Amino acid sequence: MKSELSNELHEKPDRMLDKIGIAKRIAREVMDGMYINLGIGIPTLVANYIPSSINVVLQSENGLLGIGPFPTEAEVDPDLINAGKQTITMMPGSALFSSAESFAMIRSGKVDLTILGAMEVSEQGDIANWKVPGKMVKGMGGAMDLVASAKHIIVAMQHCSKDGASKLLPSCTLPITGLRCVKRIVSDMAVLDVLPDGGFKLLERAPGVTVDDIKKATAGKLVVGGEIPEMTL
Amino acid sequence: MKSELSNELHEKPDRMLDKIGIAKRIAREVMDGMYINLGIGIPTLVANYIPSSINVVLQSENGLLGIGPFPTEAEVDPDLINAGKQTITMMPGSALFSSAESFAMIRSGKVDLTILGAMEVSEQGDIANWKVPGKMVKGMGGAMDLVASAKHIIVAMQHCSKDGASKLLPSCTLPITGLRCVKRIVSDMAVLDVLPDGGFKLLERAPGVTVDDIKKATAGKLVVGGEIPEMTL
Amino acid sequence: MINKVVADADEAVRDIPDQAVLMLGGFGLCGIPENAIAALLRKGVKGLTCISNNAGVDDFGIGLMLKTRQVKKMISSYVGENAEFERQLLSGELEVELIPQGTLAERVRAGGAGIPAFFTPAGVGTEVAAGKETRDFGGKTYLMERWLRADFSLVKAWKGDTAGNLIYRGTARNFNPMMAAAGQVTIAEVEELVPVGQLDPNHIHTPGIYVHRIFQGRGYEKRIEQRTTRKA
Amino acid sequence: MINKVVADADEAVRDIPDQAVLMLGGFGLCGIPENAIAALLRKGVKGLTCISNNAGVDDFGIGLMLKTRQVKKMISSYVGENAEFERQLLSGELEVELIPQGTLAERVRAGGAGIPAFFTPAGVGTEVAAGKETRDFGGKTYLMERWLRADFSLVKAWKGDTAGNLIYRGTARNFNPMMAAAGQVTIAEVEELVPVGQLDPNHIHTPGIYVHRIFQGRGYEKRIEQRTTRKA
Repeated sequence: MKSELSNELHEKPDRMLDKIGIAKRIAREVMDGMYINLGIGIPTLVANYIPSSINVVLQSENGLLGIGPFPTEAEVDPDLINAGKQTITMMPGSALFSSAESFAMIRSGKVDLTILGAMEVSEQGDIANWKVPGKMVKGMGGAMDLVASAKHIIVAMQHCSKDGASKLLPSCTLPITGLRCVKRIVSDMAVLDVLPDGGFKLLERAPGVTVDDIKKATAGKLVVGGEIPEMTL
Repeated sequence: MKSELSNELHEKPDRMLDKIGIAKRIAREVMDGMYINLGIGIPTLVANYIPSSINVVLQSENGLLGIGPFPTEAEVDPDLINAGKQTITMMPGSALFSSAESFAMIRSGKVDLTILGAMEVSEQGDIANWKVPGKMVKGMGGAMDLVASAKHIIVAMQHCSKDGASKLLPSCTLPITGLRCVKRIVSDMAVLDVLPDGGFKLLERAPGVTVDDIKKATAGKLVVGGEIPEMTL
Repeated sequence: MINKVVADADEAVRDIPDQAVLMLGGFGLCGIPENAIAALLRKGVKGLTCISNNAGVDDFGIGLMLKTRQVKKMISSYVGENAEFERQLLSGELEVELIPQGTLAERVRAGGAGIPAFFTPAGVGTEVAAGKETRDFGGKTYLMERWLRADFSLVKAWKGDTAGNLIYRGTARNFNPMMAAAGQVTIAEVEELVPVGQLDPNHIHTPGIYVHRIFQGRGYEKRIEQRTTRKA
Repeated sequence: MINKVVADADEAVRDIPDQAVLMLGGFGLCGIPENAIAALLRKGVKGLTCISNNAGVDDFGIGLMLKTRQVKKMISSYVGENAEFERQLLSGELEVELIPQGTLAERVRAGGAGIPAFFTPAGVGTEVAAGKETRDFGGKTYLMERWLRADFSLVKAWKGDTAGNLIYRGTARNFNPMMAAAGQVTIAEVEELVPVGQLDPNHIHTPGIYVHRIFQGRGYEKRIEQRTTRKA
């Protein structure tokens, strides 16, 4: 575990977690028996790091419960993709359904955990991840439905933009995806919870990252209490 | 045709149509390509008299498109019933679905014709068929949904109660099932249309029944114009 | 996959308390959870609110629980040929909310789909509309109806796997799929319980995510209300 | 049963006029009506409003109709990796209504289910809520959303019979069943058209009542957007 971690850090000279590191840390949030929706990007990687001893079912909002590993070349089936349009396989015990049924189960709270990416998160738990006015429009896809209804929401994100601006803000500057919905953030620098009354409570530091680094990188209200442990992956 | 009719009339000395006669007359309203929902009772009998040259699909609101004939003893299947809880079979090309899907197609107007029974119909086209306060409650079942959404509604009913009181009224005295929805009535005495501005327009007489008989038996506004032909079955 | 299997009906209903709100699948006696109803009779739980299209017949299905006075309230669309149900309703011994069948199906569907309210034309201008908001859309009047949810949903399927995936058969599907989705806890009984991987994912009617407990049912009677046959 | 078969895609789309409102099934390029889109390109019909979760990619699916400027407006949930779509959207050449995917699915479902409006929590507090009625149920805020219906729905299934019954395959089901139900005229193309009686009634995803025209599709490309594999 430790040696593996060191390897990661060698690959990432600025000491912060790479995408795989974030995915590995989030995988530790996964509990036995959960139904989980993984967003496009880093969240999709989380599946690779869930221990085989833990039984979970991955939901794909385009109509599948029971996402399996990527297919071998021989197994590739154009009729079987995930929400990121990647080819996938099905686990034994899978179920297929329509998009209406898929969001019925999301909206009624049957999905235990949603993991998704973000461009910005506010200290109130608002999230923005679908649009940069005038520049870029990805569309919200299923994200607005997921954040409005999931029981537990974890965001996987970069703490700062490429030019160093914090993405953990007092309030979002971009069009939001959902209000007061994010519960936990795993960034390349830290694990933080959004407090019910607002504020980012620092829970863990990425290996080698200091509390001061995190303070500088967090524009929103940061709550630091006691010793902040380094995360284990 | 004529001789068959005469036989009917011999069996029904009071000259009015029996249930089979009503069913036969309604069967003539059925057109090729229709999706049809048949209510419990006389409407169910209609299926027996649709000419085999006419292609229709019968909907059962408990979850089937494509009701076939009753089963032989050997074919009886407790998992296959119609809305009247009778054992049935399926036609080739049938489809099974849930009650939600069933009423989705009813509500969205995909069922072309609904045939159902009534205790009372008003000259505005209101229908009552589910409750006699303090005495009898059958429940509305699917009738309220059907009358609120079907494109065309034909009512199969007795013109008068056993004690001779008209069931075609200025307004319903019983709790209604739906407002201004009935388009056509086939009773044991006549075929009548409900006019858009109210009133029962007499279209046909049952064999041997006079216009005067029908006038006496109709408490609501009866509109009689020109010669009223005797119905053919 | 997550294993949802329990030993039998008694274990499945073990924690259903007095005063619980239940949904029970089935249309008439077709597709009813026979084993779970029998277990509720044995358990003697009381004061139940039962959401079910019908209440069985006098001597089978929910009708048995009416006789033992375990049911406080029925929410149904049809009383039909159940004499005891009609008697208790008319005498006021049983609270009864009668709602149009399509509205019942859609309210239950809404409960399982996270839709707290919707508009339907069924019942406009009738007793059913009493106290309900009406609204015009495109020149037609609709009623606003609320979702229905249950503490426990009891459903019956033909086949099921250990992960809770269900396949119904024939018209025994009826209300079962929506009720499976609308239960806080959903208990499924099946005629044939199979290991995961045996059911074609493309044929599954109720995905396992909706099902919390599943068991192999026993001794199904599958009674027929109106045995209607033609000559061979 | 009623025979719904037409010869081919061109015959199926023959009467789709300029300015029509269309629904097109599919998620990304998975389960899209390839033959019907090709026929619309040949026909050159213009000013279309297309309701579809995505707009294909630059050189396939609805993306092809964006290039030929046949589309006036898109109603979608995701622009994603379609550069031409994003360009036309940002330049204002194309009218675009972006709505949450679950809301899109449910609005289409409502259109096919005769439900003119319903409440959903998705989009509360966001741009999507602009101009929409909000309402609290049980302490949570919801938006009122209206149904979506189409002049023509173009869907793609795996198997279908001459009566219009459809079975989808894998995640190619996605929006197709709801769109089939929400079309004034629904056109289904299938990989395999079979006579009635060949499909198990218990496995049918879209009952034939929703389908007005069906044809045997030809030459499916079934392109893959993100071919992602593991080593064998």
